[in-house]
Amino acid sequence: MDGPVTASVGWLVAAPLAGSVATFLLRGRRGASEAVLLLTALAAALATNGLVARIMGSGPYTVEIGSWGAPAGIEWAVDDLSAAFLAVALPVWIAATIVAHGLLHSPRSPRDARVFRKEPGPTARTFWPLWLLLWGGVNALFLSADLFNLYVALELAGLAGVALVATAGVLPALQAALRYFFANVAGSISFLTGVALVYHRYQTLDLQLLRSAAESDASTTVALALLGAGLLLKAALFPMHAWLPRAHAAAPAPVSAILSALVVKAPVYLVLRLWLDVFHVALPPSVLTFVGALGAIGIVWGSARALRVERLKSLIAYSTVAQVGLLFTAFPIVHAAGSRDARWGLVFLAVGHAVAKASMFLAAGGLARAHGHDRLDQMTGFGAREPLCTYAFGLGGMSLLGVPGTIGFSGKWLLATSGLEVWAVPWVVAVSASALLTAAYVWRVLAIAIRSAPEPAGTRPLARRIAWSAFALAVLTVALGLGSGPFVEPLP
Amino acid sequence: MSLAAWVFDGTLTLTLVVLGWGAVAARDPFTGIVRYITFGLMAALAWARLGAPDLALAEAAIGAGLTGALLLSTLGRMGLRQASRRAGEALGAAPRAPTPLPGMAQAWSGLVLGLSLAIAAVIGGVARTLHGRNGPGLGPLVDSLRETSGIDSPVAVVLLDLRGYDTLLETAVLFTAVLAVWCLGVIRFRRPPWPVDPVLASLARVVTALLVLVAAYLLQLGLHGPGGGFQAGAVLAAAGVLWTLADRRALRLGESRLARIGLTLGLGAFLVAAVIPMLAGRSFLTYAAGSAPAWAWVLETFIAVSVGLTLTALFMGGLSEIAEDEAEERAP
Amino acid sequence: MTSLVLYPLAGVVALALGLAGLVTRPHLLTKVLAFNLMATGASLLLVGLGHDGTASSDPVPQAMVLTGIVVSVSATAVALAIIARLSRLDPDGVERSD
Amino acid sequence: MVVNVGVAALMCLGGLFFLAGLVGLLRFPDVYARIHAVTKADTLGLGLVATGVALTQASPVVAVKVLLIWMLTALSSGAAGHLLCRAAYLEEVDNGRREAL
Amino acid sequence: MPEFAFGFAAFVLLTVATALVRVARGPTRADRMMAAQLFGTALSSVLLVLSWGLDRPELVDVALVFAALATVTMVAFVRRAWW
Repeated sequence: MDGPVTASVGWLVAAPLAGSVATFLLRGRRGASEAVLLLTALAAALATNGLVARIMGSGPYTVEIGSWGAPAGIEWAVDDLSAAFLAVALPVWIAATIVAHGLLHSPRSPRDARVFRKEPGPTARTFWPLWLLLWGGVNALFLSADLFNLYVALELAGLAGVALVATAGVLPALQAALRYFFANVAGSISFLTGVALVYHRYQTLDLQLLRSAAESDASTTVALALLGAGLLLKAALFPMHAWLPRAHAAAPAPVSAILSALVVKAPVYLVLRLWLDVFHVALPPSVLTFVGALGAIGIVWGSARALRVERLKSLIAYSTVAQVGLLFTAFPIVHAAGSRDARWGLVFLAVGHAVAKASMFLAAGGLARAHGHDRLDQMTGFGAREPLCTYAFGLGGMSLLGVPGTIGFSGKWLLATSGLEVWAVPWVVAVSASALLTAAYVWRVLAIAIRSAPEPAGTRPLARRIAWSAFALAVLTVALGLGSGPFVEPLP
Repeated sequence: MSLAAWVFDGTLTLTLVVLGWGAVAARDPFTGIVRYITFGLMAALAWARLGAPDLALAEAAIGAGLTGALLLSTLGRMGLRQASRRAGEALGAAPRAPTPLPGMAQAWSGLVLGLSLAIAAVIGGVARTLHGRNGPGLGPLVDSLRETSGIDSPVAVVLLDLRGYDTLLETAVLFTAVLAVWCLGVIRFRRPPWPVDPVLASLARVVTALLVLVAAYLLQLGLHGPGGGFQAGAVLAAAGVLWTLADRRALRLGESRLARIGLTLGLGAFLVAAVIPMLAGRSFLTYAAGSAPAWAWVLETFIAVSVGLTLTALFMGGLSEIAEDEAEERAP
Repeated sequence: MTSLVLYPLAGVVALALGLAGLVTRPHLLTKVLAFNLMATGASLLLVGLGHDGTASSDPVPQAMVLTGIVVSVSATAVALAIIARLSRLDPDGVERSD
Repeated sequence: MVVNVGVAALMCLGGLFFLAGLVGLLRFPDVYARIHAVTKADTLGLGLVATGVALTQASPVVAVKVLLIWMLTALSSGAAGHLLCRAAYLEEVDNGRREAL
Repeated sequence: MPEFAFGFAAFVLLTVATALVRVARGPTRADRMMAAQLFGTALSSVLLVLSWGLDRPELVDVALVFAALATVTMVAFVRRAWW
């Protein structure tokens, strides 16, 4: 039943975790980390490739871990939704890994955070193992079809994320890491409480069994609220967002990229999975209206803050708050339309944000490395000095605001058309209007970039692979946008 | 039976809740920690009462014992300021600077508490309807699969075979914690100015030896009844902590290659167990027929070693190298 | 109804008290205690709900809570390490709520 | 039956020692006296209970284990009393009524 | 037998829970710690009695861990946190 291709999904979890152990044990050997990272990426790429091919060929499938099968055992379930997220996660991981490597090993400036300063220091020792643990944890989140297993994976990804934020070692990073920690752990425990209620209500934790057993009653509603509240906290939906901008701004740039692109996306994916898929019948629609409204406020709040902050990375982090709001604003549309198009619209928005935001953060990391800081008022004219990073940031921004040809456009178009079909006008307006706010803060950065100014003292050239990785991801938003053409084609 | 049980359970749960709130509401963190330790002991008693001796063992060793030691040693790491605060408190001075608007702070606390209790009332209402209504859960299914698997203890068969993947990720979480603590660097203790007391030294020697024995005992229980790798590892860690506290030759866990291998033993063994079947074209973490007890034995042992080392490492704190940065960082 | 119903209910109360403490208490160590209280509360709910004194107790919640206890101590250790480092960099920040 | 009554009596006696520990802990005037009271009370209280339980055990292994628990507690309680008194002394606690640091 | 065990356990619990007033009152840290020590020992004896009364021999192991870990907490306090 389980062919080698099917079973190979396991490498998505096993390879990063094994890589983590290997980098930990082999530290200090020349080239060992590089070899391990390469092998991990290769294994993940092969597994992702096999998974996508299988989904395209024969549709959704499950893998029974330990061959027990639900309800006694745990299963991995792959369908088009999880495959989309996993397929996009892979290039993001690879690009971020290249940038992290570049920052760890290129000439360093004295003003960088400690993480990238000392060559053999403790951070270099712990960085790659933590990085790979986060990779494995995030993959486990997208694969798992078991509620309690999701809790463990959430804890793994959360703790590794906190640790990676703290690697910067300076005071703001530690404060941010601690806030992130408390938000994360409160979310996890809320989720766990929901798991407890679901288990005792349905006697199973398997999502596929729950889908067929789900009923609308008081205990299910309370359980869904608890599961959802935990996930929304982890996804930083307004007003539970306060932890995110600091953590994402204080972390080393490649870590910020992964946190914003993937670690925040996993809870969004899980809310989509649990509320609109597994427990679809049990969810009161008013909950989605409420969440959508919070999302709309989040768009305004996050964008407004992004327009005022002084640092580039803070700006991008507040943009994540706004974009997460946008994703939740789309939830009522998906629910009301109930169509495949609307669902794909949301998925396109989410994966588009993942790629675009990763490219923007990586570009920002490159710029911060080149300038020795990321204060916007002292970066005037960086477009001429670092054109590739600037293009990456700009293209990523275009995708966020939904310029035609990018994946962001495909998402918004699908949502708007299917929303209009069911007269979800306010939500469609909110989704469309978010583009204006996004344009404002993206333009704010680009205006600084293109203004001509003398080169500030202390600027240094950047390792090429850093800029190129960011740029490659930005190009990917366009490639995905063109690739998603067939979905957008059937115009109403 | 019924009345005595009600009195006992009522006393236990009430004490548990009061201690928990006392731990959180304490003004002085030391008082809070002591109350938390007693809360952990009560929780262990609650697990014993609920027919979960595995959890009682783990909670006693980890929840009360090691977490308590961790909290106390963090307090010790926090430096002079806290100590002087304490002195101030003993002399009757206000322990905390008054907030600008004390009324506001209290109103806010009250509001949050009220909201939390309202949420609790909702969950409690649901819990009340769910309690005992839905039968034995997955228990009978697990019982029937125990023979297929070959592992005797119901908890062990869930932990190592049926839901072994959870446990794999759990060992990864432990590994993450060590890395996180290490990357934060050494934070020195304010050591007492006098050497180790001879009574303490001999007590530590005896109890360390005893703890290792207890760990071995719990480990061998694990496949057939309550006990097992995690509990044994926790007790082993207690031995490591005691060893460290008695100022024996410091265990340099970060420097020793052997210790590093030991730290990853649990996760590594799980990964090997998971990957071998994949290479053979079977599903992740599928033990070959009949080999589950052998794997379980190996995994339990390796988990015990790596949990013991991990929790000891968490107690000891960061690697040494960052220490010299400290002065530099303190400068603005 | 047996007296065992008190345990999940106590778990829920502990969960709420922990949440309130996590939000309102200023001292960082107290916040760590609060989240541990929450975790124990959730665990009591998970195991306590399945145990009504008649059936033999269900091993699945027990295994899950065992995992939860180990995860909690890992998280606690990380938080405490960050707090200890913070207390060196910013001695006042440990007691300040923000 | 006789054994059970005897065991119950031993346990009740042990319980009384815990009560005595409580009184000592709450009513004694200074920290040294309180430590003194508690270490005696808990050693004896647990000792009596453990003896009672050990007497009822069919298997000698469990009985030995129970007595081991008692010995361990006696050891650690005694040492704890010493260590805490020493701590209090080095802290210059003057009979616990006034703390000078 | 279970009635006696439960009754006894409730009595001991109430007794030592009252003793925890010392944790709040102090005044020294040694006082607070001592109250916790008494509490731990009392819970060990509660476990022993329950193991006898409910016929659950595995609870003896739990009591053993209680006794062993009490030492660790105490030593951690003496060496790290009381001054």
